[in-house]
Amino acid sequence: MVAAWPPLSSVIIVPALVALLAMGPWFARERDTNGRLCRIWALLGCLTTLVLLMSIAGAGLSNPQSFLRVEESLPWIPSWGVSFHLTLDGISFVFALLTCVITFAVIGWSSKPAAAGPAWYALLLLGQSAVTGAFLATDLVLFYVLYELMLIPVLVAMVLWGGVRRMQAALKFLLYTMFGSVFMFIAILYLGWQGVQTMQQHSGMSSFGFEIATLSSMPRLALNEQILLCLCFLVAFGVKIPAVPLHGWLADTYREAPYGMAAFTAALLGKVGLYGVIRFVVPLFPDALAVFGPYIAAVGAVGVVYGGVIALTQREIRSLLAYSSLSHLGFCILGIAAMSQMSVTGAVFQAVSHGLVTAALFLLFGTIIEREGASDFESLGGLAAKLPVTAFFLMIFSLAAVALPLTSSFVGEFLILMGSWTNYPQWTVVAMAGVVVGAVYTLTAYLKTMFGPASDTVPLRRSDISGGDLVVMSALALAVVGLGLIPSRVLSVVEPAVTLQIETRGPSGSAKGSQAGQRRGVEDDAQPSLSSVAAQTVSMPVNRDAAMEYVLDH
Amino acid sequence: MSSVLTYVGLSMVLFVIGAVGVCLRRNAIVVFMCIEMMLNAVNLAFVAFSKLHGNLDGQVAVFFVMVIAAAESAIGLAIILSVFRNIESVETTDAGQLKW
Amino acid sequence: MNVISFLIGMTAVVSGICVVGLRNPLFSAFALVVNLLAVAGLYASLDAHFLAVSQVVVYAGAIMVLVLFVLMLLNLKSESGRRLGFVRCATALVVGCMVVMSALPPILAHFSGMSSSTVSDNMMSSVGTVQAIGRELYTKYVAQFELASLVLLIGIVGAVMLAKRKNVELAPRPGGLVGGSK
Amino acid sequence: MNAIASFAPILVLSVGSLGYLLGGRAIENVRASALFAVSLIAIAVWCTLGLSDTAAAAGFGIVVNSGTRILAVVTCIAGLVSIVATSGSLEGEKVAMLSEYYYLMLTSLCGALIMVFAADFLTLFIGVEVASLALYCLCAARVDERRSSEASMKYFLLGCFSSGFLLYGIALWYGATGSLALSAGGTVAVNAPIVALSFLMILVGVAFKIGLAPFHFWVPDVYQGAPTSVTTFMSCVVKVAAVATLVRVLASSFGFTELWTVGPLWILSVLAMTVGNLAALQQRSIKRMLAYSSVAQAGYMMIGLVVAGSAAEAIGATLYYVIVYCAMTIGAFAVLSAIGPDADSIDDLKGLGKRSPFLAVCMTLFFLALAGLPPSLAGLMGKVYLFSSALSAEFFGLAIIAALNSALACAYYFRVPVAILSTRDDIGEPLRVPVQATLAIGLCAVAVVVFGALPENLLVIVRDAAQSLVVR
Amino acid sequence: MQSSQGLLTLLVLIPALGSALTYGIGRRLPALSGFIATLAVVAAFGCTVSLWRGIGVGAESVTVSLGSWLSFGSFSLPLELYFDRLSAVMCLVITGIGSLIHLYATGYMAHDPSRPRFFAYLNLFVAAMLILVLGKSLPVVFIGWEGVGLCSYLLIGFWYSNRDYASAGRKAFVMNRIGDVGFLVAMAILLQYCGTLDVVNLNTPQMLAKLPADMGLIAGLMLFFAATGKSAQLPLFTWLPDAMAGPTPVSALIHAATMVTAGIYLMGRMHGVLEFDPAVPATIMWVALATAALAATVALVQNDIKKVLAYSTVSQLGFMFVAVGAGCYGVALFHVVTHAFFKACLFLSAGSVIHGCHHEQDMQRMGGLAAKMPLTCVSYGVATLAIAGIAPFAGYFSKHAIFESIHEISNPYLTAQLPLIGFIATSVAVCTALYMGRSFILTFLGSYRGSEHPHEAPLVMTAPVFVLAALSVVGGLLLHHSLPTYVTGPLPPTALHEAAPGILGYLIGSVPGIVGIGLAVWLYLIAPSLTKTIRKFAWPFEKLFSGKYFIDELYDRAIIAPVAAISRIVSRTINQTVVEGSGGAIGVVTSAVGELTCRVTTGQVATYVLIMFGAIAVLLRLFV
Repeated sequence: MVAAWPPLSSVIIVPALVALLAMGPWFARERDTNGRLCRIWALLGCLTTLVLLMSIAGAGLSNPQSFLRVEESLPWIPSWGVSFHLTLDGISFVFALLTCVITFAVIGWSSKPAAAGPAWYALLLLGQSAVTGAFLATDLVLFYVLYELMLIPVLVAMVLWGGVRRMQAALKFLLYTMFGSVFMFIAILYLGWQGVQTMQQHSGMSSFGFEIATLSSMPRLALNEQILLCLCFLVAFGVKIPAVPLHGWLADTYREAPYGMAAFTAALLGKVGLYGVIRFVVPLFPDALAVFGPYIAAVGAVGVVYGGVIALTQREIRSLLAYSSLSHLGFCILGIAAMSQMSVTGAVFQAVSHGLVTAALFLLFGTIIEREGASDFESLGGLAAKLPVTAFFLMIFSLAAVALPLTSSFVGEFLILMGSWTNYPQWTVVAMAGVVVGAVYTLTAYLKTMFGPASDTVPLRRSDISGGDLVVMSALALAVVGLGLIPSRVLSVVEPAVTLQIETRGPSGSAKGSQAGQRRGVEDDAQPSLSSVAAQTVSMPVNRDAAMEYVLDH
Repeated sequence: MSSVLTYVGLSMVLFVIGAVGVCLRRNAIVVFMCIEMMLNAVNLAFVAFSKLHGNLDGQVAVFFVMVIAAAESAIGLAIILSVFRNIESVETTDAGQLKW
Repeated sequence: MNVISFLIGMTAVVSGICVVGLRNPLFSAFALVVNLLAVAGLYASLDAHFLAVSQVVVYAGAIMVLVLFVLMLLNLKSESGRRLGFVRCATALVVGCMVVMSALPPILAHFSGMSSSTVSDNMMSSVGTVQAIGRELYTKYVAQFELASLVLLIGIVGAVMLAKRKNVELAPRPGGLVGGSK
Repeated sequence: MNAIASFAPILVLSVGSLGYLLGGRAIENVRASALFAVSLIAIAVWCTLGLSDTAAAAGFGIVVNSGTRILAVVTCIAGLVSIVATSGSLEGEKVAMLSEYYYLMLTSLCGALIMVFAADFLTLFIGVEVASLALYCLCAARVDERRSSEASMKYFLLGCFSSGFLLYGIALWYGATGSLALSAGGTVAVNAPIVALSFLMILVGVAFKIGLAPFHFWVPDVYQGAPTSVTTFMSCVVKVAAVATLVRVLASSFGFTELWTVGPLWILSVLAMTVGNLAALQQRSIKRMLAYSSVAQAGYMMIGLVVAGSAAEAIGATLYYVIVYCAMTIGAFAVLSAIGPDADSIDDLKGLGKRSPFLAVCMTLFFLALAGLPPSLAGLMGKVYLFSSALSAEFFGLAIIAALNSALACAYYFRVPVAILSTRDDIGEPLRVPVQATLAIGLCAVAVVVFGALPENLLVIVRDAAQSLVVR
Repeated sequence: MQSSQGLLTLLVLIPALGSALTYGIGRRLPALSGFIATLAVVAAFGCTVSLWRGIGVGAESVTVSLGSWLSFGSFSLPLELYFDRLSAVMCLVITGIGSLIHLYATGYMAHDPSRPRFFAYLNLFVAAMLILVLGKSLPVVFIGWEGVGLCSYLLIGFWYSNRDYASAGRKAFVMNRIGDVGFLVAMAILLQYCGTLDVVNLNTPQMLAKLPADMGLIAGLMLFFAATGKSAQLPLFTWLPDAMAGPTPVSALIHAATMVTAGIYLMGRMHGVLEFDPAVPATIMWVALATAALAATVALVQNDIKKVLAYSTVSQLGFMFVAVGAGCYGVALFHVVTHAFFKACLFLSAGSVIHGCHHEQDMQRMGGLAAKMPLTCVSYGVATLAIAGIAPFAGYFSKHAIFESIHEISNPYLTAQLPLIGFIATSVAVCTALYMGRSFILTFLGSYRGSEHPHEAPLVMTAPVFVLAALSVVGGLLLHHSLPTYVTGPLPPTALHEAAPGILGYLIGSVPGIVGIGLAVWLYLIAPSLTKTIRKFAWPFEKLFSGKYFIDELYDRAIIAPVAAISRIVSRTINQTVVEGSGGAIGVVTSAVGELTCRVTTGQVATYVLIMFGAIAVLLRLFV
């Protein structure tokens, strides 16, 4: 065990700190007229986080024979068995990285809500902090707190700088999320109570009952229990992702939020839902998932088609983006439902890819909407001649959205489709139909905005992409294409973590599995890291084979 | 002993009559009087129970209730007066500005 | 319970109904006085002589005088306007009956099981003389006795606070002489 | 001697407050009055902390243990903070007479302490009446304000009506046990119907003070009509004292396990949170909204008492939530009173972010806490505690109803931060917040954040208190 | 070996880099863009030739790995290129004809302001097409597959300010996407059962043995379905005629010579899977015949010169699939090559005509151009003869081989219908000659009916055309022995019959072509009035043909309109009312209940007391 420095929590703390400082008087409007200093400050904060993240993950990443796993655990509320437990493994690493990149892009994007001052950057950074935290948390209560926290910056930004119907949209978003998450809240508390009780029975001491490691090593819950609890979790995550019948908030939120925040929301918030399913639902409710699997797959596949079909006739850009997100995330849901190594890895990859692509699309289309002062396709068109650079990037990201090979989305969708074919061929075919629909609406959107005779509307704002924005877009495009060209680097980081998640407890409800689970729980108790009082940062660059043995043994 | 219980029953009846009065009357002063009647009914119960148990705790309690009732009446009437000064009525139906 | 107590009890009930039923507040007040006196009589029949006297003095005397004073002061007529709805009356009565019917049986049931000997033993010693009550008040309940003073003080201070007005220049109301009642 | 010493906090308040009546002109200005009140309460807190435990039987109607001590301290501090927070806006509210006002305030607090410490029902009733009578007057403190006196009258009539029931309950308890002491349960079979009857009557009286539906009707009217300073005070002090009373009555007299304790409490709890939240949805007046919200919050608090029979931890949860609730509510009302004496409509908050960023941030924190959202984690943690104790006692229905309610509540809590963030044309000048208000509001904000983020110490205290309360 | 691997890498990289360079440099110096692009393709051609010679001499195939692409855990999918004889032929066609067309385009597009973009796309297309034919595993093939689709989309919509052109591009892309579903399903099946997607491995009997019977059938059908998209067969062919919206060099390169033959290539590559179940070749045969017949008849009545060629392409592709269905992949490939020669030649000549007539495409407004652009006339004429299948032009040999292969069919599902197949194929051949003759006559003979002043194309355009014309003349003769057998190895052996050699044989073999051309001459040159008579009687057919069998309309009515309607219904009804509306409804109900709750708080003390009293009564009743 090598103590890692800097500690993992710095990844959460630094952006929050930077955000608070950004609100300080030294970035007041009078002194910092264009907000340029504040932006640079925010970018620096973002960059620092990125560097910290990379340096923490560095040890695990640099050694090809090991896989990434860094933990940090502090006792937080010992009397409830709640700990401040962060884990950085392959899955959380890529998502945390995505968070950094997206925040960086949105902050770096020069166009921001007209009235926004330093608060804009502060909110984004706070959002980054919360989302990163949610991606790292392995204690359920901590996760829930951060899960709720990440809502706040989005809502605030919506209310401050959103569209005309922002209040209703924000309220809708809030209520949908809350009604979803209260069920998870109850389920978490129920689980935690079980966890604490079990730990007391097993070891006679009050231990951290909300930790995912503890909970997944408990003797299995009864199937009925699992099903109910699993449903609670799924409803919460389903709202967040969003999955199909629970997406009522989606279009309004994306339409009314300032588009930078819409990019942030679309790119990251839903991913927390996906992450939550992989991180929490999969190891906690294996039997229930075995029951729900077909239904989840159906939700995913239907979502792909449903979102696509609705997007076909949308007349408003952001609505179209919203429903296209619904469609793309359907793939991820399908991938997770299939529970094969390939499909889940693909789902993670697709989630990351969708984050990059959708953020870029929101930024680009947002700028177009701002420039033209219109957001419906009827009043747009022929922009390719006027905005060649925008058109170029838009083309790249549209193609990425339709999952053209050599873009990141293709890798994700390909893995998902190939991986879920084995288990759910029928739903995979349905999802494949969504590929066609996706091409139709994406290209239609491009066609209606970029192609056609050049309209002679007077631009409201500056014209084509240039300067810093060019850097941002190029970076995103590079990421998308790079991930499409050489995905292996990322895949090989994600895959061991995914395998660990899937295989921690086999999906079958056999006695063997539960014995293994119990055995594992007992041995976990023996590890000092669980009960240690002081802050302890544990890094486990374990040999790959050894890791697999570890999994199998425990 | 059955006689003592009759007192308790009587007190319950008086208490409920008072409560019904509170429900039905609109004049604040009459409502207040009904409340006084309720307190009285409780006092009767206290005395009856005191008799029943053969200790004086109940009677002491009645004494305190009387004290409190006196203070209550002073304050209550002052409040009613204050309301009257503001809305020129002591009917509770007229004091309905705060609602919903 | 002898006949006299029974009659007094009936008086209490009837006067109580009158308090609720009479439309003129003044009549209600007088009915209440009767009711309070009747209850005092009941106290006496329960051997709580001190309380009976106190009841007459404090309640029927002081409090009711205060109430009547205020009633006179405000020069109130009988409740004006429309009558209370039949539905409300009926509801109140039904609810009242329900309360009595659900509350009385457990009380009666509880004490019907009590052995009469202990009760009658107790009865002998429960004489509410001034001396007995005074002893209780100054020994066992001395703290409460002191605290009760607090209640009275609040009564005084509160009444003063509410009655005193800053803006005395307000025109006197037709209803009566309000402003300077302090 | 020991027994008399245990009266120290009550004596400090009751005797000390006489200073207002005797002090004359020396204490006529707000600052001096407030300072005097603060110092008295501080001394009372200090005395409370210094009290040693009494044997239940020996005291003069008073019982001191770590539970009552903590409750008393919380009551006092809640009163202290609310007095400090609103002292700056008293002049704006045209409160009738300052010295009387403060006298009644302190006496009411004294009554609350008596309620908390009471060892027998008589003391309890006296405490209730002391606290209530003073508040009836305080509600009418804006004597020329129609709403103020109207609120006062409603509070008075309804309060007396409900204390009639409380008293009848006490009488029945006396009838059943032959004693007025809280913990005389040994002489009677606890599950006798008469005891149930007694409990229900007492519950009605206490539920009224707590503001549980359907005994909550006074809450919105009075909170709205009373001066904001008084509303601030009563929203926390009365509620703490009443909840404490209920806890004590349940713990020492009736127990937590009978159907007739659990059942009514369950119903009242569910009704309170549902009715409170539903009604709050419709409010345009912040004070009414907060009033209904406090009804709902009271419903949450009751969860701990409902489930305490099966989960011993639960009383701790209620205590924790009460403390957190105080911080949130005092803060919210204090901000409201700092904005202005007549600030009531949600529109009055518009542009607060510009007028006073400090108030805006704090108000947002309080409302987020009420809604159970981070970053002011106190509310969320309170719910964690309450709901998990409900779950561990296997009251799943209650937990789910409560959880749904807390989601529903977001719908209206959300409006206040939104109003703060949005602007209107005539937002007015920057607000000048009095120093004492700043301090008090800041304290509440810190409490709301810290109690949530680092709850461990508070949890230990609360658990200890809960344990000592439950021991009969 | 090392050098050939390098060459293989270069082969793909050069056009790709060329694309970037063209765009990068071309933006500053538009004049250079065509030159750079052409150079890149010529260089690629050089590489191909050298590679091709290499495998002739030494190894049978060259494999180069460009690194791991999709590899993680136990799953590994390297980015590998594979050059064998089959790839070699395809590459030669792509780069060879590609070079010529690039050269041509430098003239054709000389005055277009967005030349750099055009050439960049064109180069990108070459790169993608090369990846398609060089990919060693199906996903790598899929990269190229999608890449060429993309370039096709971009180039069809090259003049994007015309929304119809852009829509045509979108249509092409979407149609191809529909086919891609087949590709994906096939990959999923193969991956699940065979555990590999390597194109070489998959055709081995061991691998095929792992496939369950039904899955093998589905995989084969799905692969063919993918090919119908790319190679414009029924039911997905409708995009190709619309694709003529693009600049003519694009039509020549992408929509005639190379991209559309990707389906044939895929069939060849995956022949093992196709032949897993004989039902698949049978299906292919019938679909191909239907497509060929349908397209040929439609081509009869088209007036747009490029549309005629487009339908002709569809029809010829049908011929190729006939060969595939017959199991003679070598023959199909042979037709791919010859078709590339003459169809490219036809398109480029047509391009010259269009160029010369100032972007006039309607043959009704042409005529008599033989005098005004003789060179073009010659090349078009030669290519017409070639496509008509008249000996000794290139088309004759490949078509003849196809007819031969029909006789060789041993597929149990087909043997009974061999005469019918033969008849249809022959009729289509006649039709081909007829419509090509018609187009030649309408364009070049007679008198000029237009209003412009046609002029001959510049040398840079005519030169490549002539090269292609020459190839159309001699290509078949040169290759008909070698090519079908050359690719044996990657493809199953093709039994070549030295059928009817000599002049007589040629004459007999050319009969359908001669008949067709004769008919054309008779109908359009000698007795034009006869056409009117025929039209009078055969108007239903004419209507059917000129309406393109109303397949577009059918798709509009049966698929697009319903989908749009569903979309609208789902969006309005289900999504807005049910999904979003349910939230709203819950909200409305909740606030209504809230309103009620508030209304109870009437402000009247009496009400409050009554409710409290009632509540007490209820509590007492319940719990005492």
